[in-house]
Amino acid sequence: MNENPVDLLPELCVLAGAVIGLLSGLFLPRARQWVVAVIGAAGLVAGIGAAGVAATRPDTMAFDAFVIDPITHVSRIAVFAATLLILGLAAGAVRAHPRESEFYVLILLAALGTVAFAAAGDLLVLMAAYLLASIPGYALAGFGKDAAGTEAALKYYLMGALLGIVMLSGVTLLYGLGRATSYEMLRDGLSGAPAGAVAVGVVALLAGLAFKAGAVPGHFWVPDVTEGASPVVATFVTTVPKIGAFAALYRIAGVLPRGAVDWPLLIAIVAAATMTLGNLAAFAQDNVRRLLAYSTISQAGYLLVPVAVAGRSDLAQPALLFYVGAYALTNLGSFAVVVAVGRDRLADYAGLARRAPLLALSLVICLLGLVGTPPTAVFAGKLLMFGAAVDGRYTWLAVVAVVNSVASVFYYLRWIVPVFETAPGPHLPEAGELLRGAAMIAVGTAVATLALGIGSGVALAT
Amino acid sequence: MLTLVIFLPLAVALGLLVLPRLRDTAVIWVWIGACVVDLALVVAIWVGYDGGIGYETDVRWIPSVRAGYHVGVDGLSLPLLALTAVLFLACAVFSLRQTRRVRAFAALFLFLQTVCLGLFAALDLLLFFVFFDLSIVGMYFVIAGWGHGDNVRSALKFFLYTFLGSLVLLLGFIGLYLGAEPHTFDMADLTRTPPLNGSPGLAALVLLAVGVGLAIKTPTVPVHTWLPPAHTDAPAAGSAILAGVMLKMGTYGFVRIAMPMLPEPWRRYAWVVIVVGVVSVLYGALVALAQDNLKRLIAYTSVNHMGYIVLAVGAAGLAAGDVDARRLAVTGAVTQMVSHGLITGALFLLCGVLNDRGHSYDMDRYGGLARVAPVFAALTVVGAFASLGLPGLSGFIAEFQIFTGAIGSGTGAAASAAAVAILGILITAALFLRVLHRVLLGGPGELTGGVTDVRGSELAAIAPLLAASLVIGIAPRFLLDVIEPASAAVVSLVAR
Amino acid sequence: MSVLGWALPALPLSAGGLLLVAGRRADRAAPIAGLAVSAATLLLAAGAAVARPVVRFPLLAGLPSGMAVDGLSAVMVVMVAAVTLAVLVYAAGELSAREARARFFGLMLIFAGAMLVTVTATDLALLLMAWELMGAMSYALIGFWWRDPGRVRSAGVAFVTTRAGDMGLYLAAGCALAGTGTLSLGGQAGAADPWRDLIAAGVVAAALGKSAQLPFSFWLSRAMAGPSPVSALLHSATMVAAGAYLLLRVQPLLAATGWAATLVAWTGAVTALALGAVALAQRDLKQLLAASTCAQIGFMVLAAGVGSVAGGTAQLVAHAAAKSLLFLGAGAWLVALGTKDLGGLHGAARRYPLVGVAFGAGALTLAGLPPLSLWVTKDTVLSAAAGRSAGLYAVGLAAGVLSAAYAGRVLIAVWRPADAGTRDDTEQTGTRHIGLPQRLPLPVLAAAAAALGAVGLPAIAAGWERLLGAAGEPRAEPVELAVSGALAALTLTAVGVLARRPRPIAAAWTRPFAGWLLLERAADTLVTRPVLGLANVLARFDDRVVDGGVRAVAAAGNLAATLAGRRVEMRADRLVDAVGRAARWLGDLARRPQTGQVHTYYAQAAVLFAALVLLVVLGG
Amino acid sequence: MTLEAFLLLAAALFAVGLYGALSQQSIVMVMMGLELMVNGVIVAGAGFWYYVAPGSADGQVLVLVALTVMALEMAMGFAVVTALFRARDVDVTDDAGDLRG
Amino acid sequence: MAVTQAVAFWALGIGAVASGVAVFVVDSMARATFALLASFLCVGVALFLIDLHYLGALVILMMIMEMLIMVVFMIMYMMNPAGLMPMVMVHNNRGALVISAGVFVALAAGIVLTPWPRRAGAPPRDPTFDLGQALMGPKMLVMMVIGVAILATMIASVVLATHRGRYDRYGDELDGARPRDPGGDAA
Repeated sequence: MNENPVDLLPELCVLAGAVIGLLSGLFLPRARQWVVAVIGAAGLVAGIGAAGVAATRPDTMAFDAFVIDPITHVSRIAVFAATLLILGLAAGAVRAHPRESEFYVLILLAALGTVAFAAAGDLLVLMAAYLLASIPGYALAGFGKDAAGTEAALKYYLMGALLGIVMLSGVTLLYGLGRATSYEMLRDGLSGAPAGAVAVGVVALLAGLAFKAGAVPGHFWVPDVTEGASPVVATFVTTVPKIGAFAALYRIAGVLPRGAVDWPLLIAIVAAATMTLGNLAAFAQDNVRRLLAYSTISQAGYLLVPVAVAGRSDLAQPALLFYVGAYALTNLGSFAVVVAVGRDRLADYAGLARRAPLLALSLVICLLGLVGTPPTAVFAGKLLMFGAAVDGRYTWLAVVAVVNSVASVFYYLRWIVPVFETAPGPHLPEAGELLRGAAMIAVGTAVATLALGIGSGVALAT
Repeated sequence: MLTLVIFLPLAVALGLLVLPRLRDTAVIWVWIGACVVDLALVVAIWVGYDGGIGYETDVRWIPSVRAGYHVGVDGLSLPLLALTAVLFLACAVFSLRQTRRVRAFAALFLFLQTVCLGLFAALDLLLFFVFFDLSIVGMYFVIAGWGHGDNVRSALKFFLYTFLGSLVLLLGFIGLYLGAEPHTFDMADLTRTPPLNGSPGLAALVLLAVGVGLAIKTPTVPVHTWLPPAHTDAPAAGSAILAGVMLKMGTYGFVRIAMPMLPEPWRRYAWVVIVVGVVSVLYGALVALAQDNLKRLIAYTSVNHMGYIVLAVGAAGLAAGDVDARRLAVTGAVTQMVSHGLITGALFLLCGVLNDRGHSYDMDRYGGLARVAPVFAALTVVGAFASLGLPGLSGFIAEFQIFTGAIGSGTGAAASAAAVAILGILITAALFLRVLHRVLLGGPGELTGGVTDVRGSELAAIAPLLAASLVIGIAPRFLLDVIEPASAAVVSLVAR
Repeated sequence: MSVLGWALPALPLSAGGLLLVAGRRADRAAPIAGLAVSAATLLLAAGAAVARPVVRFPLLAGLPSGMAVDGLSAVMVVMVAAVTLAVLVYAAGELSAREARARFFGLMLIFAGAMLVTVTATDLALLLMAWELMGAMSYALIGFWWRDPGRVRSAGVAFVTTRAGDMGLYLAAGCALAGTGTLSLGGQAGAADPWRDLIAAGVVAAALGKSAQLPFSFWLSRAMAGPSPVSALLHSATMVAAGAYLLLRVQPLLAATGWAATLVAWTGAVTALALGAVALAQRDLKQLLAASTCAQIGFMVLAAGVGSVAGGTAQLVAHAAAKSLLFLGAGAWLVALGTKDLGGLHGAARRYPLVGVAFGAGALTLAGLPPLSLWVTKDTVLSAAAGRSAGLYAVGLAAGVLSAAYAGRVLIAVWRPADAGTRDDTEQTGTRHIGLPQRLPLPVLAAAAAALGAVGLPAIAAGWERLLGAAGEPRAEPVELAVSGALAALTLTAVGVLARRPRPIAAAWTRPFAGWLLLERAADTLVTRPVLGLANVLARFDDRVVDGGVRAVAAAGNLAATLAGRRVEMRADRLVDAVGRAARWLGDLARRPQTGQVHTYYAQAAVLFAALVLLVVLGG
Repeated sequence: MTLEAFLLLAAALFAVGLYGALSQQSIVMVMMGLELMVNGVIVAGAGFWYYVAPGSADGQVLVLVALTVMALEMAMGFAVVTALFRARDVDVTDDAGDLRG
Repeated sequence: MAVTQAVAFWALGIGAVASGVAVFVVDSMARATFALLASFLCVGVALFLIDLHYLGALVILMMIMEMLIMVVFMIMYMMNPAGLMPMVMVHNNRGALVISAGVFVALAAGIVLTPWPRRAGAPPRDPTFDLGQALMGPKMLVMMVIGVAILATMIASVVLATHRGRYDRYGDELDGARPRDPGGDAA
């Protein structure tokens, strides 16, 4: 077995960043805790670098349970990069908070858990990673300790706990049927197992994954947490864990024996339900964060499409990986605008284009990106997703996705329209009151979505 | 060279956005300058074009799905590129008096120009689609941002409707991609070896998706209802571009994508296309006849005019027909795209003049405008006659070829359909005369007093469009020489 | 040579175009320029008639176009150019400086130029272009005084009606391509079935429409709304003549189909008879002349039907001279006396004797009085008709009697002394003055109208037939000539006698004739109203039904706009829509599970997962 | 004493715990329900280990993980309850329902 | 032996379920806590029956600790600890009953009907040694991740549960010589 810690260098970098950050946070004056953010960022940058180097090496398996393959590479880079941006967003928002350094550390740990979730090659690692990825999230959700934040934390926690336990029971059941917990052995072990029991185990396992992915029926926490928690945390919990969840889902799709469970149909139904529910519920939202929350649910539905056709189309994997990255970037950009503006009502965005044209443009690019307008990155992702669905003989799912994409235009436009009104809303902050850092990140991500869309060939080639 | 043509406007747009302090007039002059340069480049391309696919650029873009930045011009795209450059220049000149958020307006139009040029030059399905979709986004903002009346709703309707069409089109493209062996989005490859040759059912479905997507954009009956409100509430320049250039994206798609890449199902379902075309012709004309709103009326005549094109491309798909006649029909269709762009562009700009003065499109509130605005009246008369297909103007050249080609192909279906469609020109004649009578001639109406004649910039924008129509109407060879080889190619491709 | 071929139509067309573009700035120079161009065109036409230029050029792929002057065309171009010049000379006098003379002369030149192209075109595409252009110019000229809604409407009726016929040419062009692979005018007689029949049908429809034959005749009545010179040109050398010309040109095609020739012959004959009666019933001089045009063109159409190209062409030329003369005379009186009512014009000829004499010559020609031209030409046609069918001959003869009758009526009306019925200024304020330019063309035209009867002389007739390539066609027998001449003379006498009785010949039975056989009302009832009704229904259908499904989307969009604070009140009246409500309802439904209560989330999640399990277990 | 017996016991504990999680208003009681569910998982995991795959220690590790899950989730649960109680002075889920729709 | 084992198992099983049910039946939270503890104890003992001595002991010890903490919490929040007031705090009781009963019935049916895999291999002599081997071998990563998760839990619970941090106690510059705690004498 391979127990070379160098294979886990990216994770170790981030862990080191977290630990060093935690320790130094203990000795830093309150106003200078940003140093922790710098340390964490350094860890993330090192992690990204290490992941980039690792991506050039052949696929391997570390510690018998940590798969290192393109999925892991992409997940690592996406998670760490997204976390890096979120650190940037947070740096302005939680400045000089008594728990500022803990905030950064928790984010780093959650990111670490997400990567482990994505790379897990063993159900038990998956379960442990679930804990690691979730627990900091609960704390982050309640970080503000206000009424809404704590309620969000409670809901997040209760949903996470229940679905985690259901997932654990699924793990147990699959273990009992397959005599092992590692994917490789399960692949053989499950092939002769009774189909019904495998199906129950898979669905139970799906519970935890759906929770992390924000997919039906594990989506209930998404809107409430997104609205209740602070915007930065909302950004984090709707962006980063999904990356890990879809990677894990895709891996599990490869574990299941053909014929035992109609996995494609199961995921397709979940996907269709997720995207439809997310879109419908987003229609009449007045709160931009709730709107974005439902938008992330519908995006999760689209992301499930390549998972459904995993193994049935060569396009499935590139579609998933690209879409995940594109989604993370675009979603982050939209939330960054919310962080920068600091307002939740749709009407409060009236006249943003006048006051902060670049920020408004970024918002438009990100929202249209979420719609799937070329040449943004999500378009390329959606294209691959449609292609994978049609190629995998799930054309009906592609059609459902198309209809949903069109329907989603509604609520994105509901946000875009007031932005271009001439009269600024009464609650719109002055140009000077916008969070500069967040605004810069918003603009940067908007540019990056365009660049990633136009340069999607380069991204897909690697 | 071609890439420069395509992206020059975008570069200028970005420059306009970035450059901090430019006065509004200066912005528009920069805009006009960019359009002039672009037009000059297109003319240079036209002059230098010598058959086949010219000015080709093929750069890998998304190699994993074999999509590339592949652009080039041929006899189908060159006229439309030229049309695009001309119309955008006209709109820029027309907007000299624009005062509302000029910089954004100019940037948006330059962006749209890049999009439209890119679409017509694209030789890759994905690239085509990118531009197709972006055109919707750009036009949405034009309507929502600078429109009038119920513009937000119209813009939304436009966006949703055409966006749905574009996604259906995307599904069709994906079908083409997956049907090709090896999988590719490259139009040249797809044209060379039509995909899905072995599976007629799938090919028919793909054609359905592509056809519906393009039909919505074209638009044909019954998926045309986004058009009237979008036009009515759009600013004049926006309407001109929407009708003049963007409707062509649909019909261009038929000759560029649907026919050469899906020849077998196209032939099989040509009769459907023909029926849709004929219905569009008659329906569009009749509904236009009943309109009181001038802009809506012109919008419906667009449905009618696009119907001729659809009829022609349908007739070209009836393989039993005479080859030369079918070529004539396709040539007519492409000519009609150019012609309609010029004429309708001019008419919409004229509508803009009217609305600028009277703030209404209601024809019954005007009357006798020839007295107070003789130049406006003269331009409108020329535009109206051009639109109703008067010989000597471009519409006739196009429609005559379409009718003659469709009937002359000799198949009973095409001939009878075209014979019925001829009724369209009669109804169009009647309705345009009604327009002239209600708006220009006769006694003055309630709003006539406030109408002043066209100003210099407006005249400079509109007159060249009509002059171009006149030139094509009298001496069409320079245009037809370019189109004919391409339409011959299309006909031979669809016959495979 | 081809330069001449190009120059002949190009000169008036381009000069006209320039005048139009110049607009009111050129008003002063327009008459001079127009006359100069017109004169030059006449010279060119004469040259072309001699030199017979041929022009070929590519127009559409594989379908070359061209113009050529053969015998028939030679006659036509000279006639067109000459009449145009004459009319323009008159117009230079009639149109005051206040009028938009540049527009008028420009349109007239283009009108004539289009006619020149029409008569020289060798293929259907070019023919159709010129043909339709002529229609458009007629519209612009009839509606010249556009401030008057009635005149404009008349122009519209004229244009739409003729264009309805023109659709036939579009059809014919397509069928020609299908039948012969070319659009050449000459070769269509050899087209394959069924294309030949379709071509013939299309051409006949177009020609009948243009020539105001039954059932299209009514537009010619409306065409009187234009200035008199317009009527003079439109009724003689252009427009209506174009239809007759086309039929004469494609006579072999008509003959080849069999049915088409018969149909055309009978249409012509019946039109001649019916519209002759209409003319007789008119009280308005110009309306009378208009109806008589239809009737006279009927003889040409009859000629084409019975294969008398020489006779038909002669009739065309002679009628052009006579009719332009009559219209110019009527126009001169209208300007001077302000009336065109037959009663009001009593004594007009005596007040302006030159005009009266010339007009009288024209009227006598129209009456078919020997030895004037129409007497000969009409009989040439009729004798050919007699060879085909006795019925045709009889109808034609009766029509000839009617033309003598209405000509006589006119003649007597203007020449009788002024009496109680004389009224000036019923239409407009007269100028009491007829200028030199207005008078100048009249004698010339009168001489032509009278002298063209020479084609009846055997020697000249042979040359004429050779010119037209129509050797061997039947000529009028002396007996027939004598009969018709006698009939004409008798009729004139009878009319003169009747006119002495004070009571006019108004009666119930004349009302349909006075009203142009109610053709327009019929067209209005049978075509226009239903089409407009259909259009309205479809427009409503489009708004309510076709757009309905889409409106759902819009409704939800409106909801969105409402909620975003864009629009406070819902426009329920327009947007209440089941699907829109459904979308909203679904949106609410989708939010209902999100109760905010964790235990309901738990329960829902549990149930949903159970359902998924069930689905997978049962489905797998 | 068979695998089925262990599993039935596990199922019973799981179901009882689920009932508690669904029905209890007090957050702490909900947590108890969750613990009972984990309890069932422990039984099932141990049963599977013993009756299906005693050769490898995967089952034991699974039980260990289950125990950790329980402990960590409970620790977080208490922390969340504390925070909630401080912020809103409530300890039942029904009173934390402001975020909805 | 087997019979004794079986009897013991069933007794423990019934005990575990019964005390589990009792958790939600008794009318005081303290009693509920002890019922829960009882349930866990039964399970812990049951583990001994299948040779899992280490895990059984772990369950028992951990649960005792946890329940003690829970009692402390209940006292903190005054959740009617001693059963002084009757406590019925349920919602959606019928739905919960139906769902959980349905789940149990379905699971039981599945358990009975499913042809479970046959045993492969035999229980080792010392399962605890096996466990240790696995944790140091193929399952090392699990423990590593769990270790980080425990760290995260510590930080997270501290962040959530304590409202006074180091800056409250030592000042924003952390230069306070001694902690300033409520009730304590900071000076």
